[in-house]
Amino acid sequence: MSWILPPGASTFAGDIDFLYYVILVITGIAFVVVEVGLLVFAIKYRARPGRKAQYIEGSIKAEIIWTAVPAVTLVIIGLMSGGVWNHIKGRNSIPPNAIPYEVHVKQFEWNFTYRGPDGQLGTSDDFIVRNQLHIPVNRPVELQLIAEDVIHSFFVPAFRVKQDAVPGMDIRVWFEATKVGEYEIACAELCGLGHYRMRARVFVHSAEDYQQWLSDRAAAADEE
Amino acid sequence: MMAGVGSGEWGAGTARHRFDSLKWLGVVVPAVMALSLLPAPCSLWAQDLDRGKELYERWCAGCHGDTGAGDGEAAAFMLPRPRDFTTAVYQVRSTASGELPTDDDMRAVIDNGMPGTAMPGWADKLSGGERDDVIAYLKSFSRFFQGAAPEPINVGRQPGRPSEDDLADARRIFVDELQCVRCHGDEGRGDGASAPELTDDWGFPIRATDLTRNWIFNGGGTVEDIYMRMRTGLDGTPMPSQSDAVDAGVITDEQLWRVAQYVRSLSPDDPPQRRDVVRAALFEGPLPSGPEDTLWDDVEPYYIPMVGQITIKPRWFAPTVDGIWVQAAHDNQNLTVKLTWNDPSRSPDPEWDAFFQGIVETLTDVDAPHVGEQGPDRIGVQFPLDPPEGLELPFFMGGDPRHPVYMWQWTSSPDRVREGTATGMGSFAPIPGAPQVAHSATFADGQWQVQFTRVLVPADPSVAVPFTPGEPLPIGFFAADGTAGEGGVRGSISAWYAIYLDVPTPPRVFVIPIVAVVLSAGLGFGIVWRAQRRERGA
Amino acid sequence: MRRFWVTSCLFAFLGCGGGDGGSGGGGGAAETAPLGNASISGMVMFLGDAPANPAIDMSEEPECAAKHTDGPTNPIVSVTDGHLANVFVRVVGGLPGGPYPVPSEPATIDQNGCLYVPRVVGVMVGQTLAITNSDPLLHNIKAVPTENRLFNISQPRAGMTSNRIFTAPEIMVPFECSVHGWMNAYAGVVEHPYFAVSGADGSFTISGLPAGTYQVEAWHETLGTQSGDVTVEADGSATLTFTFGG
Amino acid sequence: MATSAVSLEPAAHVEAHELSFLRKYIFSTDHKIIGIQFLLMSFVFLLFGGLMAMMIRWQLGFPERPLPAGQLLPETMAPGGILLPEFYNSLVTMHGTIMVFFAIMPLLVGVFGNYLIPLKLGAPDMAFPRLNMASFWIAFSAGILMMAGFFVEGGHAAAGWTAYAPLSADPEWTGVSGGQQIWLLSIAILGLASIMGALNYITTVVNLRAPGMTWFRMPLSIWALFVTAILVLLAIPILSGAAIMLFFDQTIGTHFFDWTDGGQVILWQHLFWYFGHPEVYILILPAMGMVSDIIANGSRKPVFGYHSMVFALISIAFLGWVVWGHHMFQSGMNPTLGMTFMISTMIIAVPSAIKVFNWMGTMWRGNIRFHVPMLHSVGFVAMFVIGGLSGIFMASTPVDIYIHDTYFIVAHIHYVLFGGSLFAIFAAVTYWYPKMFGRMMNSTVGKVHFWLTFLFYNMTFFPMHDLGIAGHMRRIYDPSQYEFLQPLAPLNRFITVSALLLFTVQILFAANFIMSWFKGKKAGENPWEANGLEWTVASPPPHGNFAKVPTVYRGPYEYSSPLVEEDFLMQTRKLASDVDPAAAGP
Repeated sequence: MSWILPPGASTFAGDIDFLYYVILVITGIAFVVVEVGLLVFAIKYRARPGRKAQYIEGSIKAEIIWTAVPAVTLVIIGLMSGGVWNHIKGRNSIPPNAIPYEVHVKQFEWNFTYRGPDGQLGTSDDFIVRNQLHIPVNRPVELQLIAEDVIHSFFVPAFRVKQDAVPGMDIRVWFEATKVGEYEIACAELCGLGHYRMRARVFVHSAEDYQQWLSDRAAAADEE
Repeated sequence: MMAGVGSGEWGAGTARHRFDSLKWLGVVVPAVMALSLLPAPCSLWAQDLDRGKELYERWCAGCHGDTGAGDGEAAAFMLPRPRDFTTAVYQVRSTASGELPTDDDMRAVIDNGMPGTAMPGWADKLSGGERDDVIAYLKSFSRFFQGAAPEPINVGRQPGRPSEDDLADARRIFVDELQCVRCHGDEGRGDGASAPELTDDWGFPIRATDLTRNWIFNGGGTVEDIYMRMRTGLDGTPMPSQSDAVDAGVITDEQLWRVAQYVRSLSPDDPPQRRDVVRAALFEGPLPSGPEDTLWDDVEPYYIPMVGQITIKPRWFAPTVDGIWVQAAHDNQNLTVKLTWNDPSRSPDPEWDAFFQGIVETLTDVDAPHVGEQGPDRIGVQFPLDPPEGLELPFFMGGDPRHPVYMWQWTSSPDRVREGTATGMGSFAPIPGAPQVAHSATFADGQWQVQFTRVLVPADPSVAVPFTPGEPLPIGFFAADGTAGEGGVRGSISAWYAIYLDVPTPPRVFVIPIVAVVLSAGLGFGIVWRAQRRERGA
Repeated sequence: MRRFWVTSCLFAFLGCGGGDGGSGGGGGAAETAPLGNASISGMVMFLGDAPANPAIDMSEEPECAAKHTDGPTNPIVSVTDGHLANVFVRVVGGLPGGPYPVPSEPATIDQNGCLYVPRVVGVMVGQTLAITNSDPLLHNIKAVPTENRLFNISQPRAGMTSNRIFTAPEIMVPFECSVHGWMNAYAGVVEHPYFAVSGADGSFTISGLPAGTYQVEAWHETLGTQSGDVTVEADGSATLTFTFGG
Repeated sequence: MATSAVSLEPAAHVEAHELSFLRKYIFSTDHKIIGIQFLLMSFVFLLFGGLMAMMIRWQLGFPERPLPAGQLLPETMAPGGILLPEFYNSLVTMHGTIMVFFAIMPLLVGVFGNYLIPLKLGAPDMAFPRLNMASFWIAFSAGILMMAGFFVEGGHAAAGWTAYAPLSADPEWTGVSGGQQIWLLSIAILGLASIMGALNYITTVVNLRAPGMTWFRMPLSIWALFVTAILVLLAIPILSGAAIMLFFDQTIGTHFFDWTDGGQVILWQHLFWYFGHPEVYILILPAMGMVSDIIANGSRKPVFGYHSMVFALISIAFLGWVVWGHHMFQSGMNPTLGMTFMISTMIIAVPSAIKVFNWMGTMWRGNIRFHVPMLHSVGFVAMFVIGGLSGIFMASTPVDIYIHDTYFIVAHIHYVLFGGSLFAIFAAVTYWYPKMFGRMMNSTVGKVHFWLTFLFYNMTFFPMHDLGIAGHMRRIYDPSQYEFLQPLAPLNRFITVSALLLFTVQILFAANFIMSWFKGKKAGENPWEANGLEWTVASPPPHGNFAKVPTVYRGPYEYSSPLVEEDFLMQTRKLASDVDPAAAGP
């Protein structure tokens, strides 16, 4: 049993994890208060012969308190979340220097389209790698999710990134990896009988490794 | 056909075209109606000899010969021989012995063919009209048909279901009065005492029909058909007409019907169905000790159709064995397989020398000279040596160099089974060392029963196939009848089938859930019941 | 002449469906005789140099990649010295009416090394098509026919087999695997047994035909279709050559 | 129903006119019989849904292991006893569908709406008895149709109980055509039944209250059912409409959700959740109401802050309409909307909090009798709190990015619907059982059942939070496919075992329910010493409920009132100080 989030590897992890722990603490307190309260009352006020319960219809004061307190805390949580949410998914949140990728998502594959040597997407020298996303570390990347059949959801647990890919919608998601390494991509939206195996991998390279890989790959693409 | 009639009868050279067309119609319309409505004999006048000839030469002449003398190109490789139309002698008739067949009779044979011979049925290949034309042309081979109007004999109706006594009486007549057993044998398997000497009117050797396989009776397998064959005989064959016996009062017409019913009763109610998987039953107790063992009665038999080996030379077109019954059982140690097939002769058998010679002389062989003398009866069982990768099986006849097969080869004399591998028919390499396959064979009343037994796991899996319960394994068969000149690669073969050694569905699969449900439910109800008792107690 | 009558009559005798390889001997024994035993055999040629087949990136499917020693490519146009394989050849005209015997042996497609094997298969209406999975991973067989009922089934483990039967003729029923986008196969569903698929050497044989003049059509997934007429004497093998590309 | 004949015999003799068995117990217009019919039907579906859950759990706990007795399933579902992915998807879909639409919803709304509303309001029957009967039999046939889907070619619907288009819209993506269409039809038909029921409840509550039963003298259970009925009336038509649109997309080639032809994929989600979130409250409000009754009765105290409880109910009902978007934060919906939906969602948590604290307040300084219904009610509060609190994680959009569509959601929904609704249902069934069948359920067994259920329930669903926090996606057939999920296999197995135990102990409840029917201790008019009108009549109540129209003098929660000696004071009891309603006026 662990309520600790698995290690994150993107710039989002910090914010999201912080919020998570804040909420965890608050709800934890509420949880303890209520459960303990129930337990105590259950024992303390259990029926005893000859005793009569106290006739209490309510208490405006108490009710105001336990209306106001949750309301305030919740709104605070809401406001805290709002900022983070805008930073991650907001309309203009995508950094201008993000490397663009096209991701063609279909049952049950992720086809990542890379810019060719010309540094432009949508040109003839683009190349596609199936189920492998190679990105440089510490550099924002922007994925345009193009669903070709049904709804899928791009999910990288380590990056705290999840975004549905909806057919017919122009959907972009961005993130910035902070740790070199290899991470798993999962599909998080039921998309058919192969949903459970719609797995891909992200390879986070150091900047120069990434360039190296890119040129190798472009060369290979040329030969074909 | 309308065109045919039109041009044939009216189109030629008359002057007044308008009337022509009218007259043309006047004939064609009735003709068409006649064709569609009237039965064959009346439709004669609408038949077209030219087209009959054309069709005959295209489809029939190859076997029956251009002159209809039954001497077509392929005739020499066939037994029984194709019909010689010039003599107008026909086996399957509804007319008295020696009479000509009706058009219906001829049509019936053309439609259904002669099962067990080279004569296929044409019902689904030639249109009704075409077949009428062919019939017309066939009749033109013999002058006997000129103006003849053969009449079917009139027969009574079949009496109701036979009682035990009826059948017993019929059996008596079958044996004593009409002495059918002399040719057809005691069990009716065509192994009678005089079966070896039988020849047809042309002197070719001929088999006495195996009466236990009514689905290949010429002229049909129903009681009516059988009765009709007995009444009219099969002209050109040793099968006589029994009408005289009836007329002479030796037996009554009803008794003849009973005999027909008895003969019918020798065959299963329905022709055996070919199934792809032979299941080897799992025996808890001991396996059957021999072919006669009554334990076999509980084991389901599977019918494997066999056909002449016509791919590898020397080819063989007239096999004796056209079907094998297979039964199999195992006890997780040994697999035992019982093969049962009908063969009138226990080869080699001097009594059959004449028959053997007859066949050797009759069947000119394209591929290779015939063996000089009778060989033994043989049976072969083959399995792919290597587990088939994907779905690729060895060549179905003895495997091929890339896919060898593992084989059991049994011969009747010496009565022994050899175990070996083959990479193609005839390329049999015995496995050295002690044979792992035990067998025992019995022959009785024209029927072989051979039982093979082998341990599931062979000593050396590289040369012998292991049998794994629960995993289907391809299996194929080869059979040869020595007295029929079969031997070497001459004989009959089967396609690949599969044998499946039953595994017991682990009973827990069904038991555990039930037990679990019952237990927990019982527990639940028990608890409630006790609690309620206490409640009432309190 | 002689040879033909021999074979012809014994086919009639055996009553087997055209004597094609394994099934020939006894497989068809239960069925009725063929209409004839002429055969059309021929070649499918490819002129000019064949387009390169795309390489397949199997890096994320190690189990499959292992089955392809030299980098896996997608055999869309498979040409070996001028001979074109995976062409579906069938008789389209000149046949006498049916019904034709349906072979009891199933036609088969295997999924091996993340490819459909064979890529093109012919099957008769009513004949079973056995689809197996030889890979230790999930494949799903998705057929999107127009005349027949669509199906989309999974085979998560190796050794699984699913049987399907097509009820209407259709040229061609496309097969895909959604897990592996490159996997394609095509099944030609025909109502008569007179079809064949050109082998690696481009050769094909259609046997069991009655004499006559036939129109034969050859189909290729990317190179389109071609047709030719051929007349077979009752004595069998006429030859016919199709030429694609160039 | 044959058996119910036995239990209801006492009712028979007071019948003015004798009815045929068929009219009396099968096509009955008596709200009590219909309620019991709903009860039995829903229990059967509860069993089906449970069995499906067991299969799902088995697959997740022991992937690749043949399901026990799975060999009995056809090849198309589980060759060799090992589930196929497509069948697994059908199971997931149908577990959700059955549980939500054919178990919990009819149990709460169908059963207790029918049984309690007239009895607690002092009415002889529903306003429209025949409509009532029709609504049951339509719901019943919808249920049969829904189960039939398993037997059609291509298998049953496999697009999840949310049936997201386009997966559900085009057979090509799932291989399922007939099943999905049956699913849609069945949902549409069930919707019809629900609407009929809702109309009936609303009319009855508004028009058939006994003299003196003013709005604020209504028990909270009736308030909840009333509010729920309004939600049903407004929400269900949206689902039915959407279902029919999707059905047309499937059958006659319309393009509502077909993005390739000008349709809009995400439209389905908006329609579905615009119905779906009110649906969530449809599934919990009646539970809250009935639990309020029972906690007051168990604590022998008035409900703490009755009015604020009522207003909480109403505000939830209103806010429930403006939060549907929080199911779609990651769906590509305009992120600005995400903000608003987050705030509204945060706010809707407040009334729920109020209710929880008021329940605690009710117990505070009470004299708590822990009879079985009370145990389940307290269990409800304890579990509902967890469900509510875990909801806050999802309400916070950034955190939702991570836990959306993971097992955290699964845990959340089960804490609300199982820990919440189902515990309330256990409470309500045991509480009103004596009234329904004239006999008590055995309390010893009831207590054993409660504690075991409570234990195994938490063992099953609490660890799911941790699965979700580890990133475990929901609705996946074989977790072992992902490296980062492999360490969770032991936890999955633990959950599976707990789930099996949880399922097994329900046998106690079933046994208790069935056997008490025949052998249970006879119950008097008022076994719980409660105040409601239903406790003033015989158990079970005769046809027509009340011999004479009752008069109501006070609210339903006058427990331990100083005015009287004993610790309860029935609503109909006239004290010297009481004036007749005519004078008092509503």
